[in-house]
Amino acid sequence: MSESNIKLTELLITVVSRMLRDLNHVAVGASSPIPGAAALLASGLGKGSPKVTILGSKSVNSFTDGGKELFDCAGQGRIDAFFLGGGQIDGDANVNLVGIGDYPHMDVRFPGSYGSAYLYYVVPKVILFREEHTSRTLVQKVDFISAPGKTEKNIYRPGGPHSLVTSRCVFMWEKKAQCFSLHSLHPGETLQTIRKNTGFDYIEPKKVINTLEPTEQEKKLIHGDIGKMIAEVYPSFASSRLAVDS
Amino acid sequence: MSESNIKLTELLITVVSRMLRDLNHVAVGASSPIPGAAALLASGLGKGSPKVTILGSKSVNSFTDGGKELFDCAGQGRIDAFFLGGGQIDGDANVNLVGIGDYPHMDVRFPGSYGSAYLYYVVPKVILFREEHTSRTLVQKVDFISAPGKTEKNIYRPGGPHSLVTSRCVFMWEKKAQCFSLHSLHPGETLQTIRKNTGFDYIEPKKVINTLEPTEQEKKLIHGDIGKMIAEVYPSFASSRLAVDS
Amino acid sequence: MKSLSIKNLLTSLQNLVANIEDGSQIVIPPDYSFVPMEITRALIRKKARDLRLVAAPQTGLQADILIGAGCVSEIEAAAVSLGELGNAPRFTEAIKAKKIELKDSTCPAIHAGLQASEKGIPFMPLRGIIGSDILKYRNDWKISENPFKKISNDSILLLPAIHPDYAIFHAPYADREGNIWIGRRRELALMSHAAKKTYVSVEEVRDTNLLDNEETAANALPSLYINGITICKKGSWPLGLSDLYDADRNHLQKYASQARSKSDFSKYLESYVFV
Amino acid sequence: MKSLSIKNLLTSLQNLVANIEDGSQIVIPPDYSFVPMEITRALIRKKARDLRLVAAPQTGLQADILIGAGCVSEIEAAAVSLGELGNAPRFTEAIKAKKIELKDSTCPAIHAGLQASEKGIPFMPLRGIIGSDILKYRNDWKISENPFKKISNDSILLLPAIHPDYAIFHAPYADREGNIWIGRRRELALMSHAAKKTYVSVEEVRDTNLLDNEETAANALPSLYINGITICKKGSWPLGLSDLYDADRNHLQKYASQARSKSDFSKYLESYVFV
Repeated sequence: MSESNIKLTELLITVVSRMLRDLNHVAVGASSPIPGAAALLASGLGKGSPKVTILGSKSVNSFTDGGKELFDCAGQGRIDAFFLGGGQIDGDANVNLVGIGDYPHMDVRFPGSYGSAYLYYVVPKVILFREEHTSRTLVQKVDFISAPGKTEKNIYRPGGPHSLVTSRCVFMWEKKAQCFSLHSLHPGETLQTIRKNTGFDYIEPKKVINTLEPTEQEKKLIHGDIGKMIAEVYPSFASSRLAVDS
Repeated sequence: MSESNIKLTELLITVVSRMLRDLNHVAVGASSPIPGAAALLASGLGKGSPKVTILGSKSVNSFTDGGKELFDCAGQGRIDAFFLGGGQIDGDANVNLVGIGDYPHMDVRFPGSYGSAYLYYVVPKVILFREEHTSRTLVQKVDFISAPGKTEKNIYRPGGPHSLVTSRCVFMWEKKAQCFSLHSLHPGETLQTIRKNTGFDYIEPKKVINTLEPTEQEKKLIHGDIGKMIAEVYPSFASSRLAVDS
Repeated sequence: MKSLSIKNLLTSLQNLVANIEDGSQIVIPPDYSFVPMEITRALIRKKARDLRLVAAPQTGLQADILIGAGCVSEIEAAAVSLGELGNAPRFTEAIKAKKIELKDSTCPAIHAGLQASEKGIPFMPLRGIIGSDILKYRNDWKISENPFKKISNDSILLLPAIHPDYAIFHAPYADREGNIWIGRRRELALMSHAAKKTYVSVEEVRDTNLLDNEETAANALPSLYINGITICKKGSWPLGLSDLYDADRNHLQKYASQARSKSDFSKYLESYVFV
Repeated sequence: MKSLSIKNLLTSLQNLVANIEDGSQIVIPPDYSFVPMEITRALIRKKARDLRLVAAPQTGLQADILIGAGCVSEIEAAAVSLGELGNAPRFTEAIKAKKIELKDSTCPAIHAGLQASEKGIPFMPLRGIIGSDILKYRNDWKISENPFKKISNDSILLLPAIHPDYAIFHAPYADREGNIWIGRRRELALMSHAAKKTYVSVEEVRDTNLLDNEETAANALPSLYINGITICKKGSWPLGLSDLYDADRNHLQKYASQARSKSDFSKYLESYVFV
């Protein structure tokens, strides 16, 4: 693994973790190692606040009511933040977890929508997370809306998008304007590299800050206990991206 | 306790138990010591077939999904027989578990309908059980229908009444005629005593048999292991009606 | 980092019931399932008023004593009874005297209403019930055509979500993380999921974590759903608690007889509640 | 008196899968929850055809291998994936090649459909989903006005009950009464309640009764819901099983790579299934 890859992983974990402070309960779904590590970092290794639930984990998961409990819990308003990825994400914050091309026999088939078509509606703070930041992944219009960023009035929707974190930058979702605005640039990125690699339009405010980098203590935790905990569910990730072997 | 009282108890338990043979699963609800004992007798102490579930018991109850499981299980078609009582029962097989007089501030208030308004619809063989056989309990028309014996066509109802067992006799529910017919007389009863003490009309067939009395082996079981098992949930009943102390 | 251990949840019995405002809707367990009698007595002592009880789905002693003590304005239940000891005297008296509002229901309807809240949905369909007089008096229930019907005129009942302010119960123990041992009494999980907040009394706190072991995890209601815990020895007395202690039949008989008259019931309260 | 002990339920693997007819709808657990891989291999060996899979709510290896072996005509799932090892190759290929019908869903919709069957109701409402393209392709789903709405035009999705012919899973053990240890994997109880019949493989039978002890009862799926049990050591391999064994990562990597081509997949079947 490359050192820059590890540095990026550390950065993304800390960026996301800072969005999770002061919440009561953060849940992390399938295929989400970096959000999982971030939640652990925010909560002090899953022992503090916010409470953390990592799907697929036995140690960081207090659910005892079966697979439905995550969704019931979210429906009860007891989950404050969740993460969604997507093969494609567009400027309306739509996410596509189903595939590219014409449904159903698509050119490229992704795994499927998981719980996105529900959780995106009921969890107040949904953080979109997609490392690959190219015009292939961040598109003008997704080929299939697994879960929409916007909803018609009168449709019950206490939840929705909060931000979009990529390997290049952080976008925030502007509730009023109903679009993304560029918030912070990761090391090495410029306003131009973002514009060039983003397939959708977004607001570019006058002040775009640099993404806050991890502290030494955060790095130590990430490569220590957090790495070990995340390796329970994501052994390949822990090994390849954090140099932690399970 | 009187000997005749014990004899009646034995008789009722065996009468009901004979209705339960060849079933897969019999459930027994609240305030039903005799049906509970009958189910245990039919199943060979709850260890054979039919399976028996006695609500409120820890030893004769395999449910592990909370209070709703009885109703879910019945809705799935996995309960073949259940028992309902009632402060009043009428000739349409309506049961009243709510009270006498004008609802809601009734002259006499019973505990309430429990699960009758559901189980009566979905359990194929519902045995009505009411010991007191007088024109006060077996009435022409109940004051409050907790659960109706008949239902309009097109209303989903795989279940319904099978029979009515009292301290005097057994009535069978005639599905075609939609009314009760007198089936068997307990010792000491005549066609006249039944007619005199029943507030509703019913079919009186040419041949009314005598209720089959318990065998010595059945009596032994009733006063032995069954008494002990039923005492877990109904200690007063076991003591006063079976002379079994818990 | 804040600690999430049970310390943040532990409080005194008095402080715990202080959280429960007059007028609250409270869901309570059936008499065989972990009834919080010590919390009930504390509610009477603090002179709680206008509580709206929801029995999950039936109740007995707990509701009867709260009603008798004047704490209750409304009760939704499938049944109220002292079981083998007969009718619930204070409940029966209060109905006759029009002192409380009664929402007669049937067991699976209450479970369904709680499950609707558990799932965050506004209503739940249920079979049966159409043709019962219960329905006549429930203006909050609706009949609808089954949109997936296979026959014509397939009517089905729709029940609104029951979303109580509080769930209360008493359990054998809490672990050091604030998870509550409920064993197979999963109606307590349903109550807790459906309610906005859950307050629990426990016999003791054990220095273990139920979720650390797959053999014990299924017994746990996670602390996620718990808002306050207090320690009460014999907190279900005179009712029983799982394998720990049986119901005190002599005392229950005494209650059943004393509760028949208002003055004897007052003496009962003086002897066993206001002490 | 017939005995209700486990003896009436125990059968051979071959006899167990013989009960599952071609064309059946089968609900299967997610990859982290007690996947019956040995039963799956036996289904392939008996050349099962036209199985209609329902993932509860997502799946991976089990569905991929069944699809690759030509056993599946339809799958309803919220996702099909090998997790960290990437897309499910045989599934992906079959979708492109139009070899199977796919009912794309979302996790809580599958849970809700199964819960509808568990409750014996024809449908279940669910929030969310309106506005997702999933809905476009689900003619079996309906939008309705919320009859309990507080605002006008409060639309809500109604999902039909999912009532599979069979539920199958693999568990650590059965007790002597035929109760199955499922621990906190309660989706297995839901699957079983919703399905008409349930067939289970277990690592072993233990001479105990889970329901005899309140400390272990909550771990049990009662034999009431079980129609057949077979004993298979390492019956979830190469997936893991609770605390008993971890997933065999090397083997899974091998699968993920061999399943990419049809011919290598055939070799995989010859090496690990038709043996």
